[in-house]
Amino acid sequence: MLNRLLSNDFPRSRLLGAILVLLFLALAFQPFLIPGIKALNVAAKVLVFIVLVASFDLLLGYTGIVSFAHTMFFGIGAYGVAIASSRMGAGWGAIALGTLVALALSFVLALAIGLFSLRVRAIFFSMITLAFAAAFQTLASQLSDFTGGEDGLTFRMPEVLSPGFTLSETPFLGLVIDGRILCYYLLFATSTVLFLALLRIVNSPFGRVLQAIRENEFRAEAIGYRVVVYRTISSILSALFATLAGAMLAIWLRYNGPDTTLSFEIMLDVLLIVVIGGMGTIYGAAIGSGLFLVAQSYLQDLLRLASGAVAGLPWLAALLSPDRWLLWLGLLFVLSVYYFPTGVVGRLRALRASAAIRAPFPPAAPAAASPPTKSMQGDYVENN
Amino acid sequence: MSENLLTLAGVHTHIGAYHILHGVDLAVPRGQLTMLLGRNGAGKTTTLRTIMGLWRASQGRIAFAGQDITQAATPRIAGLGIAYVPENMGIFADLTVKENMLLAARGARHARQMDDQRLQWIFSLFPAVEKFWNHPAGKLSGGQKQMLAVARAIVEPRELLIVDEPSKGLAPAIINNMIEAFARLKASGVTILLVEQNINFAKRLGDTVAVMDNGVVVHAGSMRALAEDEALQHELLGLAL
Amino acid sequence: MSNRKDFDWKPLALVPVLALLVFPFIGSPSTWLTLTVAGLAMGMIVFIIASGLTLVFGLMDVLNFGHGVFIALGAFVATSVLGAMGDYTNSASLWQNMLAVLPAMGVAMLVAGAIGLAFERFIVRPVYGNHLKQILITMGGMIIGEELIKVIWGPLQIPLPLPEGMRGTLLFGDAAVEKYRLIAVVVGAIVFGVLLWTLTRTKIGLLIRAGVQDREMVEALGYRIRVLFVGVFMVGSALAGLGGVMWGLYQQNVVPQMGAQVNVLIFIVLIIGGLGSTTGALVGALLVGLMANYTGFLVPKAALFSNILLMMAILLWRPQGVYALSK
Amino acid sequence: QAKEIRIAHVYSRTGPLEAYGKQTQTGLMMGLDYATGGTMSVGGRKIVVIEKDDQGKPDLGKSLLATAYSDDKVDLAIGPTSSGVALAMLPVAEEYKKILLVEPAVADSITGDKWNKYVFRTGRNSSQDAISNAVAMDKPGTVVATLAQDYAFGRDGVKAFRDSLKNAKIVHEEYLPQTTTDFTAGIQRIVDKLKDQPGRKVIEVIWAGGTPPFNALAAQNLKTRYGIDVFTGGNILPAMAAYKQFPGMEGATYYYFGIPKNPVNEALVAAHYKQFKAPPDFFTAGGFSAAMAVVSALKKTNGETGSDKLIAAMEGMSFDTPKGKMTFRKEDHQAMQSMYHFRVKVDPAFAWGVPELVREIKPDEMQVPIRNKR
Amino acid sequence: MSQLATRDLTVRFGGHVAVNGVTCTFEPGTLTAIVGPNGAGKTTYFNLISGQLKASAGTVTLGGRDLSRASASQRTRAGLGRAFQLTNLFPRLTVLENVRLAVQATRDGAHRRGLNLWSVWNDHADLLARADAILAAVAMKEREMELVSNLPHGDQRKLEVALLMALEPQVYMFDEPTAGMNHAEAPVILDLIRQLKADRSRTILLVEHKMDVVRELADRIIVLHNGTLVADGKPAEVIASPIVQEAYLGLSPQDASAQHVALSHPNPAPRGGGLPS
Ligand SMILES: Nc1ncnc2c1ncn2[C@@H]1O[C@H](COP(=O)(O)OP(=O)(O)OP(=O)(O)O)[C@@H](O)[C@H]1O
Ligand SMILES: Nc1ncnc2c1ncn2[C@@H]1O[C@H](COP(=O)(O)OP(=O)(O)OP(=O)(O)O)[C@@H](O)[C@H]1O
Ligand SMILES: [Mg+2]
Ligand SMILES: [Mg+2]
Repeated sequence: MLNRLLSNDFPRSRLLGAILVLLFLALAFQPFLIPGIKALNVAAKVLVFIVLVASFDLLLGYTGIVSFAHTMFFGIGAYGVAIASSRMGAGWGAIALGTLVALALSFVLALAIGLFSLRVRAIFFSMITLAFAAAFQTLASQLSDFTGGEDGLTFRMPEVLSPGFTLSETPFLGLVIDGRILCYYLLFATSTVLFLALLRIVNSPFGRVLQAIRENEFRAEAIGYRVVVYRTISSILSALFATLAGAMLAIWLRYNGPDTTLSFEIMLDVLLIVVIGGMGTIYGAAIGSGLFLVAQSYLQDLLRLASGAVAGLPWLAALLSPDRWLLWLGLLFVLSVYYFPTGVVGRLRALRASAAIRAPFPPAAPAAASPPTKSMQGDYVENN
Repeated sequence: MSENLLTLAGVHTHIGAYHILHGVDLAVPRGQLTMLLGRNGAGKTTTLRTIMGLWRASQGRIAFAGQDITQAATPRIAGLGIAYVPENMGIFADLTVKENMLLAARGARHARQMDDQRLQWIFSLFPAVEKFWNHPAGKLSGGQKQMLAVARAIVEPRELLIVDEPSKGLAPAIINNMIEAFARLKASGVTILLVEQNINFAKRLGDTVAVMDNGVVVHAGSMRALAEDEALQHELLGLAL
Repeated sequence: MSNRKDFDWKPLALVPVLALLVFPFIGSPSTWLTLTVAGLAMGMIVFIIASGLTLVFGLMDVLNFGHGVFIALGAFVATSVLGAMGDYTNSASLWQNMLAVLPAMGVAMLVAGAIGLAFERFIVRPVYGNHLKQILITMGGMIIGEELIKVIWGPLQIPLPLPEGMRGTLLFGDAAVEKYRLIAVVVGAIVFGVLLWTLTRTKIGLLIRAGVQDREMVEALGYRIRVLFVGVFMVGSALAGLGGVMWGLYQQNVVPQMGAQVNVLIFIVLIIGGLGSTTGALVGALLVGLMANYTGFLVPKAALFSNILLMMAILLWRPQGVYALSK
Repeated sequence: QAKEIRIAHVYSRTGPLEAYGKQTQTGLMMGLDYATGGTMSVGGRKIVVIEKDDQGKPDLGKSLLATAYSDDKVDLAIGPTSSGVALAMLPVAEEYKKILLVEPAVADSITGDKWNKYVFRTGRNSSQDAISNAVAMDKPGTVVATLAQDYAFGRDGVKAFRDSLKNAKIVHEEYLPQTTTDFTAGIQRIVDKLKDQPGRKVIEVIWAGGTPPFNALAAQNLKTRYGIDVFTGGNILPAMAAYKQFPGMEGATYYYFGIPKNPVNEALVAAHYKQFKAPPDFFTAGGFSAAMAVVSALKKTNGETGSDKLIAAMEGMSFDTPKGKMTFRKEDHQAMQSMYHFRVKVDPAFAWGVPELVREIKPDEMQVPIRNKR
Repeated sequence: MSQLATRDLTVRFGGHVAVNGVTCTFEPGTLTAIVGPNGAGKTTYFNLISGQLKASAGTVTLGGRDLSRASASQRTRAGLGRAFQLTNLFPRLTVLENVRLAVQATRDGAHRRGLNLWSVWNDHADLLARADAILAAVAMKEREMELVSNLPHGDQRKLEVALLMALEPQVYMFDEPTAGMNHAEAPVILDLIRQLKADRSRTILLVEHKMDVVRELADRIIVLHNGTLVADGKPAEVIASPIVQEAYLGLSPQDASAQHVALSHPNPAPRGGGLPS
């Protein structure tokens, strides 16, 4: 049963398994564990990011495509719900319609991008997506009649999901179950289902082919896989999941604007989470999201304490100033690419020699040990 | 004649978590051609790479011309007068054949400054090098690349020439040329260390021989002695030469 | 590069062709001249800020998303240097101004180069040969760099006034050309010339390109590639610093985010030019500069997307950019 | 001892508007200090300010405000820096039924169609900016071309400006992308439209953040070549460095430390010089005004912080600020305030072009429309 | 019977004609060796047949079906399988996974060639079993869990052949399968090729420079020289022909009688000048 749910892709490390179970339980009982709006907001964001990051990992870690336009789909999902809800008024119909239209739009765009990506070199592609993402964000703020421009859209959700709604006045386990809590559990369920679906996809025969294409596109084509088709499907799938994540975010925030879902900063966060968690492991998305968002939300508080402690040393205090939280995040970023090339998940798995299990993808050997030999990776010279 | 230009004593090499060489002892006598034989995966390539400093020896000592090079950096090792042809040929695919050659000619800043006489000799051995002089090296055929790799190693005189499987993929006519080239080089005083699977090659050229298995040298001696002792061949290489 | 027997003129010809094509739509010759000269000069400035990245990418195959930080750094250093040389900048004599601007450029290039050294050592070195990691880690580097600039110079916008003698316009009939842009053309031409010469006339270019493909082999040939890589990266960073000074003086103010702001623009230039080609970067920059002015004048709504449209059009013509390196 | 009065200040401590946000915070603290006579308490209750960094992100601002109201139990909130953040925050104030005093976000809709009764604003809105500029230049025989950023703020600003011009005539509206760095084409278009017009020729620049077009305009020597003048609003001091190139440029500003003559402003300038060895700026004055508003309201309620009490106290309330007297209009809770028609003088002692007062534009000279629905 | 045929197959690179109007048919049940000097166009010919390169002119047909416009993957699925001269594998996947992917690639039906998004990969036990069997056949079973990038060169060559086996094509194209393989290992591959030969429905093309191997295995030899097909026939005849003797084996006509010596004990035939002093 668990086997089927996890698509036979077990954490393969006791510690990793324990962390995942802990994360799951923490998210499942969050409203009862830590009271307060801030904690609930962080937890909800973790749920959304698990889906968003996992969908990006399908593209980056499994297919080897570096796209900076992923937030575009995230934004489309959020705008879908936002525009439908603000035009049609609060209601499930608006959510459903908005999500569907967004999915359709994402599908078309991802298809176009997927086909386009084959015309240009991989590295070109990532720079081009960067330009596109920027243009799309500008477009979203230009179409202000639709999107509310820079200011974004504030809208309402169906009664049951609104903070004003309460299930019953009597607290359950010390907590009054209001619309916000219900909304949280809606996200929780959606996130769990989508996560398991992605886990299944990467462990399907299709997922394996994606990895083969990532490793050696030329050879994959030569043994009979139509790279175009697989790549395009992967782009589309990852776009669709990101769209759903966007819809989830909009439902939770009851607000959407260009900075909220389309900004480059979000893209950076997503990249960072993938790296910290471990590329090419869907579990990494979950762990990374958990770690990163909690750190991000409480980093400033932490820094405030730290800079207070070293107030005597002006230089250090300036560096530790809570205003410079990004500095530390950037440092974390660099260090994790440096020291955790395989992320938390890769590290934990490596702790345990995985020889006994039929593990088709043990973590790659540390990059430092084997300098890249051109004949084994990258652009293949077709002759011979 | 029996002075050793290169000696390895008890060399161990680790690659990541793997322990590949388990104490290699090897002596390459000056002015002679030494063959390094052994089945696939015996550790021949690893030995050569360790000599060049491309892997670090974790134990043991490597000396070249009286100098300890165990911990030296690759450029310094090469600078002492060693030319190396790696197993994967190390062709710079995006550069032209000419540029590949020019890089190996350390003294020359332009193609014009390369030793023309020597070039002509190389062209006569490996006609493809001349024919594709201005073509990107990546477009060469497999055998042509192999020719370029060897040509590049001999573009300037060096004291020691280390070659990993020079004959693979070459047509018989070119193999002959290559054997000829190594013989000439040896005659001019160059010391040569070859890893080779082609038995004719080994028998015709080898002065001394070392056979590796499982990361150690299991036999060392003169080529002639090995060639005459069929039982030993069977034991070491699983075949008769 | 040396097997470029016959030079490919087509991309270079695009620039005058574009200028001539739009002429009938603009109508007035003086307006056309103003737009064209301003656009070309803008292209030169863009070329200067992009040149360092082209160099680093073309030779070392390192995609430095943190390039923008060096641009910002150069500009901030310039504010400090020029701020301390008020006498020279307030003078109306161009020569006096030069005495302030040239040292500012020099110091900016030195500082950017030195920081480039550290950047190479701590950020880029572990990820040579791996584009994905390069993208990630240099982005991390960019965040850190930007924040450090804020720590040193503060998060505020700092004015960087153009020295007196470089202000104003020169009139050609009814067409006006800013003096500063002409200065930029000169600087850009010098950068272009030096780069091209180093890359095509010396062995350094060859060595580095070879080192990118197979670093071990270059070392086995006896070259200390690491030193070369560091050197090239430093030069690339220094050029970015120079670009920062030029850009800062053009904008006359600097903000820590300025590097990130020009990143997309530089990438577009590089893509149009063909990754790593210096001539390509020049053509790309000139085209971008012209296109921006022409669309800005003719169809302002489209100006926002003019770069992207231009890039798409070029990629449809040559998917690898106008001057693709052999690949 | 009575319970403390908790105030949240949600603003951009970091992010693109970091510079503005920090000024507001400085002004707010100075203002509270001044208004409470250095005691930092009203009606025996201590005032505590809790800072929250919205990083310029609306979603974050929204959740921070909710956190402040519910977890931190603040009595009222001040901020934020950006209009986008403010608009996302408005419904939160309504949900929690607590006051949000907007400062310095400028979008009209904050006190317009997105307004709710918990929202007050001490900052000026875009209309006030635009109208004051119109009032400053509105003379018969003037032809105007506007130059603004192509997004809602720019377009709304031009619209408000156009609506309040009575005598001058707009002949061209040029909108450029927010991120424009090369203004050649835009200026060329304006020049082509203006240069052959009769009468006084003016370009009205409505520009916020980014790279303003002043350097480009100055470089073109429009005054000598075509007799074209440039008009614009005020800005923070570093941005006014560019004004140095326009001696004689006119416009209307929200605040410049040398302009208003009143005790409150003198106190602000003195305190600021004392602490920072520099004059207060645009947003410092705003923060100070917000503090004055809060303390005045609390004094009226005697330190009580019930939202209904506060609203009752604040509607129609007048209070002193560095800009003189402001009044919260009953209808939409927008603070009515003076603006200043200035002319730039170049003074080598200052790093920026110094705006000198031409005349104070009193609130009743500006018909600021009421756009909210109650 | 599915017969492979090329007609006027030509490819130009700039001015250089690498394969020049090669017309040839290959019958099932025969092993054809393709020999020729380095750079003669053998690999390029393979590339044209298997679709890695687009021909400038000419056609490729398999069993009468025209494949000239088909992509490489389509041709593989139509039954053209090929191994590469320079190893070209999935370096960061395990040996087993490399083979399993190849097995899966041509399986239709339930496997849908891997276009199956909703089953778990190791549910398909039949594929794994097949991959295991192939690895056993090339004597690599004990290394199946290793990453390909860690394999020594010789084992990578064997894996290259294993991947071709896994495709079970109609036409097997081997490009110097034993290059860089030692004398203990090469027989494993040669045995495999012999077994394939026994299956009379398969067509086998073999590029090989080792003449003893060619002589033993080939039913027929064709010779390419400068991209042109210059000889075609029974091994003994072809090897004896002057063009092979001279252009390929590097023997002057006088040496022709001593060819068997040359083949097993290559005789240096110095050309050009000696090493300059
Ligand atoms: N990068 C690496 N990581 C891990 N193991 C390696 C690596 N390179 C080589 N090995 C292992 O080291 C052993 C020796 O390999 P080596 O390449 O030296 O053999 P060889 O004698 O040259 O074989 P061949 O004749 O096939 O070229 C092999 O078992 C191989 O698996
Ligand atoms: N993509 C290409 N561009 C330009 N020239 C090419 C290309 N591919 C092959 N060639 C040329 O075509 C010729 C034939 O090459 P091919 O690889 O087919 O030779 P081959 O017969 O397989 O030789 P070998 O025995 O050395 O492998 C060579 O001269 C090579 O340089
Ligand atoms: Mg080897
Ligand atoms: Mg070949």
